[in-house]
Formats: sequence, C-alpha cells, structure tokens
Amino acid sequence: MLDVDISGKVGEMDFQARFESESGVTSLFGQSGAGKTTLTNMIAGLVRPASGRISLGGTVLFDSAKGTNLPVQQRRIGHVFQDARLFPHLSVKSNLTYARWAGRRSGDRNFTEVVELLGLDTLLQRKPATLSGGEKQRVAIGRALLSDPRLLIMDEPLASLDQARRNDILPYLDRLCVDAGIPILYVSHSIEEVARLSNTLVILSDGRTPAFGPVAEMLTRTDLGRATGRHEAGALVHGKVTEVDENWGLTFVDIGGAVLQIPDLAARRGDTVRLRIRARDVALASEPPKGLSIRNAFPAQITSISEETGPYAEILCALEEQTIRARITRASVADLELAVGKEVTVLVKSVAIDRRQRNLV
Amino acid sequence: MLDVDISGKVGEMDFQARFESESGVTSLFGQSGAGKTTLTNMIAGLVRPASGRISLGGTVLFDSAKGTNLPVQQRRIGHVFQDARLFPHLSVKSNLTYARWAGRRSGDRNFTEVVELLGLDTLLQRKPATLSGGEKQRVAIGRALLSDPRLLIMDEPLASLDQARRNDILPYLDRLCVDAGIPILYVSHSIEEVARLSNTLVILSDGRTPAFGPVAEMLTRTDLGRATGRHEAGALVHGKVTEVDENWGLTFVDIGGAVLQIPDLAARRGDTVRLRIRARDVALASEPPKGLSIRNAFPAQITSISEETGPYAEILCALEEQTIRARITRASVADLELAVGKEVTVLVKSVAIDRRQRNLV
Amino acid sequence: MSFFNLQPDEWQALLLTLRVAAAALAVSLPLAILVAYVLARYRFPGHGVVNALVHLPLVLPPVVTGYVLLLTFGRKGPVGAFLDDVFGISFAFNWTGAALAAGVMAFPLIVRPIRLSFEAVDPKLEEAAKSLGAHRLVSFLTVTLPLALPGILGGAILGFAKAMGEFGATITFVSNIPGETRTLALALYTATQTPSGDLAAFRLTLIAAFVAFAALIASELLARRLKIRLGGDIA
Amino acid sequence: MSFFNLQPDEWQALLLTLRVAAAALAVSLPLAILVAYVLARYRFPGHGVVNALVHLPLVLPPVVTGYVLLLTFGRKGPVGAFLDDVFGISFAFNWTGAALAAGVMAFPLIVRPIRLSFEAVDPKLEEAAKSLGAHRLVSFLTVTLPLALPGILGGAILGFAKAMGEFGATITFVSNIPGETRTLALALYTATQTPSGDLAAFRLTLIAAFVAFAALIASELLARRLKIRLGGDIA
Amino acid sequence: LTVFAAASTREAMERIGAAFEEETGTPVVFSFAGTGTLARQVEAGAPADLFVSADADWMDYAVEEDAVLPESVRLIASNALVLIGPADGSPLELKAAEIAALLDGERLAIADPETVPAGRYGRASLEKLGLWQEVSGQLAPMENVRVALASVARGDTPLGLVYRTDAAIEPGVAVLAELPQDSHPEIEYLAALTGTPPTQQAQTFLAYLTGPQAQEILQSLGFVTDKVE
Ligand SMILES: Nc1ncnc2c1ncn2[C@@H]1O[C@H](COP(=O)(O)OP(=O)(O)OP(=O)(O)O)[C@@H](O)[C@H]1O
Ligand SMILES: Nc1ncnc2c1ncn2[C@@H]1O[C@H](COP(=O)(O)OP(=O)(O)OP(=O)(O)O)[C@@H](O)[C@H]1O
Ligand SMILES: [Mg+2]
Ligand SMILES: [Mg+2]
Repeated sequence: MLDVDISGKVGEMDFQARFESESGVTSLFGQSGAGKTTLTNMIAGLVRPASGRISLGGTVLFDSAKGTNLPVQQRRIGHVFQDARLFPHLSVKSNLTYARWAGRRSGDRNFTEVVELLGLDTLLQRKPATLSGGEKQRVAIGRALLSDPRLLIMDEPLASLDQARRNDILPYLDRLCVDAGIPILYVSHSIEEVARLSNTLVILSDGRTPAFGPVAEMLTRTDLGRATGRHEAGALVHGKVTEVDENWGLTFVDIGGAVLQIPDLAARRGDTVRLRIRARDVALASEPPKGLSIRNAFPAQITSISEETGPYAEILCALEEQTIRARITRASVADLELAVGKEVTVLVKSVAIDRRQRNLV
Repeated sequence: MLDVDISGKVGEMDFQARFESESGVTSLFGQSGAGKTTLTNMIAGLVRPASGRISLGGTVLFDSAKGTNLPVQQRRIGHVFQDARLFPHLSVKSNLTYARWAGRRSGDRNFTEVVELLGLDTLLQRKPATLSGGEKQRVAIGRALLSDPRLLIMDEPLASLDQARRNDILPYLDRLCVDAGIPILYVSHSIEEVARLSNTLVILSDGRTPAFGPVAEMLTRTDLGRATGRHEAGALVHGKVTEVDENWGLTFVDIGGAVLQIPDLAARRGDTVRLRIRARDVALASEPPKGLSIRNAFPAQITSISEETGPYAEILCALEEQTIRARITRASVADLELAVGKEVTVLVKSVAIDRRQRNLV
Repeated sequence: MSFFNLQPDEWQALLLTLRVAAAALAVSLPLAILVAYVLARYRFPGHGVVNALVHLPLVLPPVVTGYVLLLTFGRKGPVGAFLDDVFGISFAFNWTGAALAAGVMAFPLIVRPIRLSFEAVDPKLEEAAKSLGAHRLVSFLTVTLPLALPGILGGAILGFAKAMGEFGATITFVSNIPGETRTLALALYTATQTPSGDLAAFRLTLIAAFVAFAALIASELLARRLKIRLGGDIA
Repeated sequence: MSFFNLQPDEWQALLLTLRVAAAALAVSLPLAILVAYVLARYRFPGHGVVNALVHLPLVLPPVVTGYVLLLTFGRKGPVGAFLDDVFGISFAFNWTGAALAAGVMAFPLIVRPIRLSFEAVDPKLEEAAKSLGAHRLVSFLTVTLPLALPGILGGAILGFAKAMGEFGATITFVSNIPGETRTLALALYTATQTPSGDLAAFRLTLIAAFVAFAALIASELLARRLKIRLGGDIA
Repeated sequence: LTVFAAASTREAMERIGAAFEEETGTPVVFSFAGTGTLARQVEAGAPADLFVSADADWMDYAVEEDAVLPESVRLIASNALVLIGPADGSPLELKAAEIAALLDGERLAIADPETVPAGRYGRASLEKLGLWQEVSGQLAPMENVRVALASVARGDTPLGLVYRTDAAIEPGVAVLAELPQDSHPEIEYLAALTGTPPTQQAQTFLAYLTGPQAQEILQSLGFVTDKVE
C-alpha cells in the first residue's frame, strides 16, 4: 500500500527512511525529535526528500530517479498536523467543510456523523481563536476526515484529548480504516494507542527506521525495548468470538488452546478479533489456582525467559500458534522454578484486556 | 497555599471555580473544553475573573471586593502555556534565559541542569521555528522553570513527549516541588500523571469545580467515575520501606497490615512512600492461593461493592486504615460469592505498582 | 449662502475627487495585490528592478512623474496614441487621466502594506489548504487573501488618501480643468494662488479633511470588524 | 565633463537630499513607532482624530501642508517663534526645515506599515514575556518591537523614499535655496521649469532613481536577513 | 471654450471670463497652473483653445514647438515689479546699504529666479540696479509669487519682491519701492490661439482680451495696459 524509501537532510540530521506497509493503520513511533513529523511531511509532499521513492497504492507520489513529484493537492492525503493549522478567519464549520468547497472533494463521509463523533456540534459557528487546545485538535481531525483522502496522516492527533474522547475516536478511526479502506499513517508517543490501533509499526529513531513490521511482531521484539517503552510491552493475539454472555457482559474468545473471557467486547459470535495483552497484566502459576477472581487461566509452555538486570524477567509462553508475554519479578521466576519448556498456567485478568476489535483479513 | 474562589464568563459558559490546595502539586483535571486553560489564565492574571478572590501563599493576587488585581509580571508565576508561546525571534538559549535578562529574575536554578534534563543541549542556538513539536514543549518547560517562580503553572506540558522523556521530567518536577518548595498547578488529561504527581486533585467540569481534595481521597471516590476515567481508577496507599532486597531488586513496603514487594523503588529503608495501585491490577481470591507469580497477597475485608451496569464491579477492601480498590468482573463477584464484610485475599502483581516515591510530610 | 453649504464648484470638485480616487484605487488595487504577492513570495532576477520601479513615483518629484505620464500617455505619447487608436481610450486632460496619475502616485503606498501582510501569512496555512485539495489559486483566494485583508485595507486607505490629495503629477499631466480634472487638491492650489482665495482655500481644506476623516473612520470600523472576523480576541 | 561625472551642484543636491531624508527619518521614525503602537493597541476617545491628523498631510496638496508649516513653524509662527526664543532652533529657510517638511509628509507612510506590524504581533507573546517578569516597556523592547521589525523597515523605506522625493511642502515652507534647501527633487523641478532644462532634468532623474534603487536593495537585503533572524524557514 | 492661463492671472481671468460669458453667452473654462507646465501641456495636445502665458520665453517655446499659432500671439497686459514690506513699513530707497539694513541678516522673499518668471525679472532688475551682488546670498526663492507675498505679510521675511498686481490685493503688505520699468525686460502677458484650426469663439475671446472691458478689469487689478494695442 504505502511504500517509502527516501533520504534527505533535516537541519543537521541525516534522514533515511524505508518502510512498507499494507492497508490498515501504520504507526510511526519514535522519540521527540526523531523525525516523525518530517517523514509525514515528505509523504504529504510538503518537504521534498533529496532522493528516493514514495508510492501509495500503486500511485507514485515521488520518484527522484524519474523526476516525479506529485504536488500536494494531487496527493489526496488528509493531514492532521501536529500544530492544528486551522484557518483562523473561517468558522469551525467552514474549516471542516473546506475540502468540499475549496478543494472540490465531494466525499461521502457524513458531516453530521463526524461532527457528533468529535463533539463539535456547539462549536460550529465559532472561530478557531476561541477554541480550547483539545477543541482545535478535534476540528483538525474532522477537517482531514472530511477531505475524502486516499491516505490519512495523523501527527499525534490525540495528544491533548482526554481519555473519554480518545475512547470515542479510536474505534472510529479503526472502523474508518476497515470499512472505508482508508489507510492511516499514525504518529504517536503512546504505545497503548499504537498497539490498539495499528497493523504495521514503524520505529523511527534519529532520522532512521531501524525496524518496521507487523505490530504483533514488533511488540514482542525485545531489542526495541527503549523505543517501545518497557512498561508497556505486550503481545497481540487473535481469536474468534465463540459466545457473548449478555448476562455478565462477557465475551468469550477462542484464541486456540484457550478461551478468554473479556468484558463487553462489542463483537458478535463468529467475529475474528485481535486482543492486546500487556506483559505486566499477565501472571503465571505453577499449578491451576482456585477461588481466584482472575477468570482467564490456561496452560501454556514457556519458550523463553529473558532476565534483564533489575527486578524484572520477561517470559514468552507458547499456546498453540500464539505467544503470550509475561513480565514478572525475577524473584518469582526463582520461587516458581520456571524454566524454558516448563508447563505453566497463564493468568490474565479479564478487566485488563483492552476493549477493542478488529476484523482481520 | 493556593486559594481560589472566582467566577466569570468565558464565551457562552458560566465559570465558577473554588478550590484550596496545600503546597505540592495540584492537578487540574477535566475534559477538553472544561475550562482548565481559562482557570490557569485567571490565576496567572491573563484573564480577569468577573469577581472573586485568588491568593497564593498569603499574597492576594486578585480580589474583586478590594479592587486588587496584581499585574501579570508581579505575580511571579512561571507559566508553561498549552501552546508553547516561544519567542520566535530569539534563539532557544535566549528563550530559556529570557526571565533572567528581561525579567531580572535571578533565580538560582541551574541552567545546565535544566538544559540537560530536557535534552536541549544541541538545540541552544536554534530558532523555535525549526524545532519539533516536542522540542518546543520542552523549551517552554525550561523557560518557565528558569523564571524563579513562586508558583509553576503547567498546562498539559507533557502532551507531546514520549514516555522516556516523561519519565525523566516527572521525578524532576516532583523533586522541584519538594526540595525548592515551589507549588505546581498541573493541567493534565492523564490520570496516570495526575496520580503519580499530585497532592491535591481539582476536578473541573463545564466551568465548575464539583470536587477537590487530596488526591488519594479523590481517586477512590466512585462518583467521579466519568471525570477520572473508569479504566484508570485506583487507590493511593502509603507505607514505610522496611527492607531493600538488592539481590532481586525488590523493595518491601509495610502498608500496615501487609508488606508489599515492589520492584526497584529508589528508596531507602525507613522512607515513607506513597504507592498508587490501580483497581484493574488488583485481583481477589477467596482463599490464599499457592504457586503464583503474584507476590503480594494479603488479607483484607470488603467494605463496599458497587456493581455498575456492564461487566464490572468496583470493590473497596479495608486493610487496617487504608483502602484498596479492585475492579473485577461481576461474574467473579458471583462466583466467589463476595459480599460486604467478607474476608478476602487481595492479590497485586509487583510489576503493576508504579515506580514512584514521595516523602510525605 | 451659509458657510456650511457647499457651492456648486465645491460640490463638483468634491465629487470629482471621489470619482478620481475611487477609480485610481479600483485600478491600482488589484494590480498592487498582484505585485505585492509576487514581491513577497518569489525571488527572481528582476525582483529588485520591479521593486524599484514600484517605488519610483515616490522618489521623483510628482511634477516629473506627471511629465513622464504626459510624454507617454499624452495624446501624442507612444502609449497614449496606441490606446487612443486601438481602444479609443484617452487619458489626455480628462478625469481618467487624473485617475491614472493618482493611481500611479498611490501605487507604492498601496503595495508596501499589502506586501507586508502577505509576508506575514503563515505559508503553513497554505500548505494545509493544498493538502485539502485546494489548488494554488483557490488557496490564494480562500486563505492567503483573506488573511492579508488588514494589509490590503491599510494599503487601500493610504492609497485612497494619497489619490485624494495628489496634486503635482495631476496638474502636470492633465492640467487643472474645472469639472474634468480640477480635484479638491487642485482647486485648493488654485485658491492659494491669489490672496483673496484664502477663505476658499480654508473651506476646501475643511472639505478635504472631512472626507479623509470619514474615509479613515470607515476603514477603522472595517478593520475592527475584520479583526473580529479573523477571530482575534473579542475581549 | 563627461555625462557620468556629477557636477558640483548635482553633488550638492544629492548630499543635501540624503542629509534631509536621513534627518527626516531619524526624527519621524521614533515618533511614528510610538504613534503606530498607540493606534494599534489602544482604543481611546481621540483615536480617530489622531489617526486623521496623521493622514492629513497625505490628503492635502503638499503646497497646503507647506503653507501650514510656514504658518506654524515659520519664524513668526507660534511654534517657530517659541522654538527660536527658547532653544534657538529655527526651521526657516534652512535644511532642518526641509527635513521637517519631508518628515511631516512622510509620516503617514511610515506609520501605517508599522501599525500593521504591531497589530500582527500576537499579544500572547507579550503575555508570555510578562509572565516571565518583563515589565511593559521591556516586553515591548524585547518582544513586540523586534517582531514588528519588518513593518518598521517597510515604513522606513517608504518614508525615506518619500522624504527624498518630497517637493511641494518643502518648496513652499523653506523655498528653493541652492545648497541649503534645494534637494534633488527641487533641483529636478527647477530644471523642468526652464525650457532648456530637459537634459539636466534627465540627469537628475537618473541620480534620484539610482539612490532610491540603492536604498531599496539595501532594505531588501536587510529584510531578508531579518526574516532569517526571525526564524522563518531557511529552506 | 477652454483657456490655459498662468496661475498668477487667475483673478483677472476669472473676472474677464465672467464678463465675456455675460456678453456672448459662451462659458469660459480656465485651467490655472504654472506657465511652464501649461506650455508643455499645450505642446502635448491639451484641449486648450487659448494659452495665456505670464512669460515671453515660454510663449517662444510654444511657438517653436508649433503648439500655438505664431501670428495669433498678442500682448494683453504688462506688469511692474515692486519691493514690499510689512503694512507699516516705510518707503525704501533702492540702495544696497538700505536694503541690507532692512534685511539685517534675514531673507528677501522672491519667486524662484530660475523657474518662475517673476523671479527672473526680479533678478534682471536687481542686477541692472547693481543690487544683485548684495542680496543674492540672502534670497528666499519661493515656488510662486503668492508664497513670497504671504511670507512678507506674515513677517517671516522683512522684504519681498513681487508683481505690483500681487501687492495690490494683499492688505498685509505695503509697497516700499517700485523697480524702474527699464531695469528689466518687459513683463509681458501674452495670449495665443492653440488649436488648428482655431474656433470662431476662441478668436472672439482673444479679441475680447484686448478689448476695453477686459483691459479695464486688468487695469483695476494693477496691470499695466498702456502698451496693449
Ligand atoms: N528547519 C530545521 N532546521 C534544523 N533542524 C530542524 C529543522 N526542522 C526540523 N529539524 C530537526 O529535525 C528533527 C526532527 O524533527 P521532527 O519535527 O520531524 O521531529 P518529530 O519526530 O516530529 O518530533 P516530535 O515528536 O517532538 O514532534 C528535530 O530534532 C528538529 O529539531
Ligand atoms: N473567547 C472565547 N469565546 C468563546 N468561547 C471560549 C473562548 N475562549 C474559550 N472558550 C470556550 O471555553 C471553554 C473552556 O476553554 P479552555 O481553553 O479553558 O478549555 P480547556 O479545559 O483548557 O480545554 P483543553 O483541554 O481542550 O485545552 C471551551 O469550550 C472554549 O471553547
Ligand atoms: Mg512532530
Ligand atoms: Mg486547555
């Protein structure tokens, strides 16, 4: 889908980025100053790379070898800028519909729907200068959504939004990506968001892309610890909904070798879903425990134990084809005499599993 | 310390805020558009409230009854604006030292220290226009820190910073507050940050302050669910370090009635510490389990069960004077036959407890 | 006749002045916007020359500018003769000529503030417009131009005032013919030419000042509305 | 004498012009900055009147302005007599008078761009400066003024060009004395007023155009450096 | 009927125009400006029927450039030069010492001797009288006679050199001395027809200018009319 291989220079920094991603959400993840905004600007056509090639779903946007450089307005990339960049002289409404009346992009996305999603109903007649920080950001998101884009670039769009609002917007983006088939390039500092949303993860560090790949794979890579942030390591598993228990508000997901109970997953029986299970939320037991509030307990086999210095140990457990990642103290590893190959019981609290869904292709 | 009781009007919204806070960090928490920025602007003297009174550590900053309205530059409030507001014509260095050369505020905070903390060493000669989003924010923080303030207002200062950088800055702010005795008014959407940092929590909602108080108390209040964000509810407990196990990297904290094992807490024996335990990280067992990687298991008594609709139940457990909050599925509540007054075993994963410390007064 | 009633010839001069200034502005403003935009946004080899040409009417004494106009746009001048032959347009000794002179003299005053405003418009907003599909011209019309409105208004008011007061180039180019080219400024000059004209001169000065005052007030009100429209603080 | 060698009287006029324009600018610029700031940032009852007064020299024919100057700053004029008695400063028929006339005429042209620039400076930056302890004047000098520099430069260049070319008010106020008040513009006028003066007029036009061109180029370079200094995109 | 007339003749021309209109019913429109400006405009094809010059040189220029009909050039009046002072001034003898004493370091207001005809004549006269050396360093050359007159009236300059016609209508000044008629070239106001072919009305007005009614008006304003045929 999106295929990038470019190099250039930003200020003092040599810039060299290469990644490919399939449809869905591609996250750009990296420290402040790593070059994320620069990379998105190059893809959008606002900064010209020194050399290389960018193509999006078959269309070549930039190719230094052939001298191709599609102008910004022809790239049809909806861009949520890090600094909202609203038009100060236009009302919120005119900002939102700018692409329609000025860009002649019809698009069939529903205006009312977007306005409601972003909670902008009462702000439509206002000027950007009177909006709060979060309100500005929401208008910027709406404006890009309504521009009928072929690709949506979002540069830290949720940075100043509260959790409740994020929880509204993220599933929408998710849906957008799947239903409308619009790929999203998502810049974020929050590994939570990244893991929740993305299919492909691109790590950016000092203007380079040391690694990219499917997010599940990237999140279990232990060599990217610093970039992904240790506290938030985890694993993605996929499974099929086998039962929805209306009474207790629980959904049962068969991940192959175990059935997980998850709160209130808005899915129907038969759906394929993807779950993120954080390593810090996983406990291990040497034998199946009893009388515990933890509802998910299933056997698995330890495939790797990486004891870092400090109090932690990272443990990967195989469960048929899937891998679960656990972080426990080194002390517990010793106490329970854990070792590679040993059978253990994996414990996961139901409430710890993110409420999210994705139909995998 | 900071004593606010003001009312006014912002756009269409009636604004009425009242809170008091002691020294330390006071967090302003509320949804986007709740009026947080407006409130900080009133305290800083940039927006004039219609009526009311603001005093800071004995100095009256504003008093409509007496006609007092101290001008901004005399309030000595370091302000990290939501929109960094760097001076575009000045280098990063001149921005950072502005308060010294233009504001004649000497201040003994060490320039090099602040620059290093914020990772600005290589940016000192640059102009703000060439900085990345996160870099701008860091310069803004540095500029306020170096202005020798009597109060530090930080309006979502860490919104576009990555986790690693946050982990550097938060303890510094913590230290600043304690060592230098500078109170901080902190605006944030992240209950994580709020809980980690603040002494007092002020909830702001639609221009009103429905509640404020010590953060521990506020976080266990179940009526503020929506404002504090359900996923992140939890409890604060305090305790005393009784032992530091260098070998396993564990610290033992006696919270009265139980000794918790916590990874790598940078504390010494005898220190008083404060721990945040998220409700979602707490599991309950009807009898003490065995062979579990979960190291913290201690008896407590159920004092309240609030079953919301949906899959969750919130349970408060008393442990001598302290309260632990647990979130488990309603299904488990039924399975384990939990009821108020029942003795249960509380399970908390060691790795789930935030690495943080505060010397309580 | 009371002191406050305008005499017919005063009315005539006043209306003519307004017509001349309005026509001068109507023609120079669009051109000035174009030139200001080009000077603000592009660097090209002839940049300095264009810039100097724009300012030249300011540096030369108006009489010289008027004389140059007379030589080029006069009935016998190369451009004047061509326009007359081909389009039947003549600037010689009529009010359109006065408007031309006023427009040329006001041009540098209009260009500079507009150029400043264009330079102050953040190109990032234009980038945003383009990313939303607006082509160059559309993004100019919907973003850059509205944001530069304060400067355009500022340039227009300077230009209008200058066009109203223009004297040297006008009298040299199109002479001082009542009802045709005798604007308030020329009438004022005529009145000062004889000692007995003092009262008339004083009256004309008041009229000119009054019109200018009205134009300024109108422009200030417009500017304030604009500022509100542009979303500045209402407080 | 070759065509390209300046004659002594041309040199004299050129140097005098530069001196007059520089002096006019030196005096009006600070005042213009003050007035522009006040007009940009404050609303007060006399706002419209001040604004109109500033623009008046633009609207009136220069001869009238010169005449008014003569009446007020002449040796017997109220202000002129006072200045003469108290400070021994006299504007009558000397180059300082020429500078005064040029300054007055250039004033509205200087004020407008500066005012625009002041209006474009985000008051939020001033707030930030104050929150860092800078008092009003300091925050003006360290934040507002530097950010308004493009407009100040723009106003200065307009004013300088106008001061160089000022003619009507100057000749009326301080007459046309070679070596004392005969600037290039006046010399040029003198040349056009004699039937045989065409060549001389042409030479003087070239000189004036050349000086203006040099000043403009210098100001453009300065503006570009400024833009870089203000942190615009270097690319 | 459009007449381009030197600005200094305004008062007279407007009265003559009014009288002419009363008599013939033909309205006359005047365009007043400096003689030089008008001459160049006439040359450039201005829609003037008549050109009234305050200066013979510019009329010569117009004739040379074929801007006016040479045979139609006609003298309509002459003028004289006077030295004026404040209204309460006492008569002056045309001697260097007296003039210097009166000036006392201040300036002599005069129309610009290089550009304005009045100045040129004044200079010629002063040279002839041997006074030029004395005063040339103390001149205040004005853009036109009117300003010179005003500056004397206001007391900015103690002495001014103007036309007699100007002095006659400004009550704030007194004539201190008349410059002898023979000390300067004849100060001639010349009129000529411009258009080819000239209209009947233009010819009538040209004739009217030298007729008794016009001459009377000119005389009443202080012009010298005895040389007009
Ligand atoms: N014009 C410029 N001149 C010099 N350096 C620049 C320029 N523009 C960007 N940089 C530098 O390039 C680096 C990458 O910037 P970029 O904005 O892409 O970072 P980012 O990854 O988006 O960071 P953030 O998360 O803080 O927004 C930064 O260190 C920045 O300072
Ligand atoms: N000048 C104004 N005119 C009208 N409404 C305004 C104005 N300024 C602020 N508001 C409104 O007041 C409310 C409070 O704004 P404020 O900036 O204080 O919110 P906030 O809590 O800081 O939000 P955020 O977290 O998004 O920054 C918002 O709904 C905003 O739209
Ligand atoms: Mg960025
Ligand atoms: Mg805010």
